[in-house]
Amino acid sequence: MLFLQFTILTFVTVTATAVVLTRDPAKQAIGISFYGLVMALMFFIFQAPDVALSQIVIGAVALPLMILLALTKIRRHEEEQRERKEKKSA
Amino acid sequence: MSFFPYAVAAWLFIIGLYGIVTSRNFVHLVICLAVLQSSTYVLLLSIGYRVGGTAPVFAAVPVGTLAVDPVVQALMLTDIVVEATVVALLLALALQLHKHANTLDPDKLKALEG
Amino acid sequence: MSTLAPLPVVIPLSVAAILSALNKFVGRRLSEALAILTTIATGVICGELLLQARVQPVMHWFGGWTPRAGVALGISFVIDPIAAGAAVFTSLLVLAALIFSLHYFDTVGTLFHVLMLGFLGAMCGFALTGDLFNLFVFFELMSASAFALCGYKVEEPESMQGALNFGITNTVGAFLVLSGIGLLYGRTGALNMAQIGRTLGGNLDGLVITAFIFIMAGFFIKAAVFPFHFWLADAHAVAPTPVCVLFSGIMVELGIYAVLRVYWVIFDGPFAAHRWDVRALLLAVGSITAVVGAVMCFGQRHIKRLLAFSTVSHVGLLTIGFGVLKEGALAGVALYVLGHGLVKAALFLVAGLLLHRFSSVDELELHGRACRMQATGVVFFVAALGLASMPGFATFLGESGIIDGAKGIGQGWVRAVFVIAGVLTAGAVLRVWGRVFRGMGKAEDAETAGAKKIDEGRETNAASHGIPAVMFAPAAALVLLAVAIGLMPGVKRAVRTAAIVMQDRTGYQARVLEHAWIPVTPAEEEHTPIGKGLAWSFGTTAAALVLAFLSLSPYWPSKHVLARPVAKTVHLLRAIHSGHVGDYVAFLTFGVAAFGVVLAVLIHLR
Amino acid sequence: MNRRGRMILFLLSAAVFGGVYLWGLKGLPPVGHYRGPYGDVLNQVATYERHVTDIVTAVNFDYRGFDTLGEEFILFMSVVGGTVLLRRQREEEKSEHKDQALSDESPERQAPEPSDATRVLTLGLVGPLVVFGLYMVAHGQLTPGGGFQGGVILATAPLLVYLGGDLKKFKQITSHTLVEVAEAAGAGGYLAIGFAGLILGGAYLRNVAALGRTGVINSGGTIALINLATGLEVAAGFVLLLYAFLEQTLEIRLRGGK
Repeated sequence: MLFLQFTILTFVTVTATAVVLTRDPAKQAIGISFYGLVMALMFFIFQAPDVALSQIVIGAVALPLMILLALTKIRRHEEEQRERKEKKSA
Repeated sequence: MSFFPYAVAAWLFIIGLYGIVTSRNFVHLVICLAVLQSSTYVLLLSIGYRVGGTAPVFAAVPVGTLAVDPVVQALMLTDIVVEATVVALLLALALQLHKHANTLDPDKLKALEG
Repeated sequence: MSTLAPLPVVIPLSVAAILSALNKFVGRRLSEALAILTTIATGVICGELLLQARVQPVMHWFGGWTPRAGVALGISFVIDPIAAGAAVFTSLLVLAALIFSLHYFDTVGTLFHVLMLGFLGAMCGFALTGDLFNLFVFFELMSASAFALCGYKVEEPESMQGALNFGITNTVGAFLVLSGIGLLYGRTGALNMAQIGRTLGGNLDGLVITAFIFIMAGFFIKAAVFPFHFWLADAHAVAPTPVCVLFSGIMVELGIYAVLRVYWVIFDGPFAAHRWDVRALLLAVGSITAVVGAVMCFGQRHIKRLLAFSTVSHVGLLTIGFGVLKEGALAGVALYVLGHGLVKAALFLVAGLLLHRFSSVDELELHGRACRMQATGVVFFVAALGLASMPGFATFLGESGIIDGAKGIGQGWVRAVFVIAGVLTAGAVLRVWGRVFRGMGKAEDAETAGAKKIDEGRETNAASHGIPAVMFAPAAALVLLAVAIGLMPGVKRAVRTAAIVMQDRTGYQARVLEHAWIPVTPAEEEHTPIGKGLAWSFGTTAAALVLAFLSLSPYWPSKHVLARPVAKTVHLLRAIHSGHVGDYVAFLTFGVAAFGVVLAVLIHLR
Repeated sequence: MNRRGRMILFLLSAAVFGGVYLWGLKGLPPVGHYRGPYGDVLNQVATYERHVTDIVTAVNFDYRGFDTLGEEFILFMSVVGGTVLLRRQREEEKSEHKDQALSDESPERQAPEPSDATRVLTLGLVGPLVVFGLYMVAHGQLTPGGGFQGGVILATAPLLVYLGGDLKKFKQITSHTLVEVAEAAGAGGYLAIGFAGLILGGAYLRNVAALGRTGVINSGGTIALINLATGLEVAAGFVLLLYAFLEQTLEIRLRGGK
């Protein structure tokens, strides 16, 4: 049990650091989803099943989904801007 | 193991702050804020933990069994909702910012200087 | 147990839920009427609670979970006069903002009122609760509504950036608070403030100091104390005017209120032997905040931003009042919050009027354009005098309470900070008055002169000639009220008694945990000679007027050799207000670290 | 400040900040040796007093039910806030109208067609998901999970329909007004249960309903009711929140790949 706790905490630390240091938000969205799962696992190991379930549905699903949707919109908008510029120059 | 989880909590707070300070994209920044928030999860979780304790659910085990603290878990549930809502609001703001300023880089926004 | 106590929170929230359900079916007028009626009802209930609380603090245990053997199982509202007063004042300002917005946004929808009511309920809950985690919950509820209200004008990128800066810094603050709560819970196993205070007793160690710093810093972010204040100017510059009224008038002050409450219920025991260390920290931080805010205020031309920096400066003065750690000064803080909130709200409303009429809040652009709005000009002028704490205003009572308290502990020098803040902030506002309402000074080319201006989008219909009474009346009423409170006999004494109740830690604990009540001895009538304070305050007001006129005259030495070092300092100060959220969070981290080092070193030295 | 100055200021401060935080953490009891009274008392008494087996649910919806009420309204206000912030502006609506001319069947208007396999798979998942969500909402006071967790699961069901490519169905399911009313009803229901406690028991949120037998689905008195209200509010709230974001991308999608 102790070993398991130690491992998961180390894993949490590493994942969190990696998520922060990932500069591309699209990759980060995947990262944060994975991080959410790791956190949920940690909650299970530390005897918090209620919290773990919340974390799965929020941290691993709802949040990354919102982020991805926002990013999709942002990317589309960027493309649109670029095309508009090209049209102008053409 | 008696201090390690606390140190993890402190590290998550600081790495989250680092991400916010150095961020060049508001979406990235919001995600870093979520990481920062996870610091409070780890803190609360490790405060309420008990060696050998079960989850505070007495469906399969009788009342009186050593269990971990249920209060911090209730607090964490609230905390998780806060995370989701704050992230949603900030993302919405970032989205609108991008629509009208065409950038998400705090370095490139100069309108609020001085 | 009072059955009225939960109503100030649950009534606004209920109406918010109903309005949101009927969003598509309710017309604008009906939704406005409902919102205003709800706010009035909330205010009346809070007023009744205030009356009851003057006898003894009003209690309510949610779910009926009264404490067992000193262990609180549920959440309590503990309503002492200061808490109830804060809730009454909140309702009043929300009412003013709602009335003002009757003629405001053309896109105003039901959802705006839903957000306003949510904000109202959150602020009331924040003021009334006796549970530390519940305080955090209402802090977040306040934030959730405030972020959206701040970014209401979605078509402006500045709005979005300002709201983002606000949202990010305040969220970091919330997590600081939560971490502090976690530390305290790990130590005491309690979330009820009275119980935490009792369990901690007088033991001071690293955990208590850190928890104090985290919680204080978190609430200071909301209160916009240096170096946590950066978000405030951005948020105010971009938020719709009725929202600014609430941000500056009460939300920021509630940050100070929370620190006060937490200090007197929880931390005064552990820090009892180290009050001087806490004082040193708070007086220093307060003074820096007051001066920085005042200097920045004078350098602005965007009127809403100018008023926002004035708020920063006055929050610094409130921090000084808190830092005195005496009941007289605490009463002073309460009165100052009232006086300042009223005149500042009025000033913002006038700024909103200008925006409504001329689609601009740029001081230079508006040069001489409001000469015909005479009544509005008078309100603006009188409110500016209130900002300088002229005798007759509630701010004066507050100021003298704080300064007398400071003198009582041998720190009379804080008078100088009050004078600087008063002269510069009131001077800046009077300068705006002279230029906009009197056409004084030469007309500068708005495009080329000075700093870059922020474009302010319209908040109203284009065809807006004349000033609707509903927009003017709240501003005038608020200024009159500031004077009325200032001249009301016995108000100082009553507030002083309330301050004694707030500081009475053992009484509070007994009331909450044992349902007992030890009455405090009410404050005695004061016989302090008031002449000197009067002279100082009139002097400050006069100096502000002189400064304003001077700055509008051709003799203003803006390019003079001697002015250069000043200009350089100001330039540096402006440079750190960069609008960059990374900077803000870096300063925030610095602030927490500095608080920690200062307090730890001071405590170790003794 | 430039990038470098900011970095230096932050790194120095963060080092001290970390020191202060660790100094505070050092004062906590070692991990696993929590000694506070609050949780222990509740672990002992909650099952007897409230006839529930999941103590966390009892804390959330009864002992500290007022916190959860605040929490629900944080969500509520964020949904309203998100709707306000992501509302369409006039110019956007205008361009939208222009695009309405494109017929629904126009290929540009459709999302990239998912393969039949994906469609079957995702749509097939909806049923079990809804059942699972409902189960979780209903058993909140007995086993881990509850209104909140179940609510979010329910909220993802309409999203699956969308992923399955059934745009029209998706729009039907998420009839905006209906979901809005549902959300407000959930939040209002919570408040109403609180009022019932105030009127019948003298304390807001007092548990005034029959407690039932421990271990069955309707045990816990108002806990079970609040659980349902929360489930409704959270499910509807997250649908609205996700929809607000989805609409932003849809709007471009509807205009096709220009």
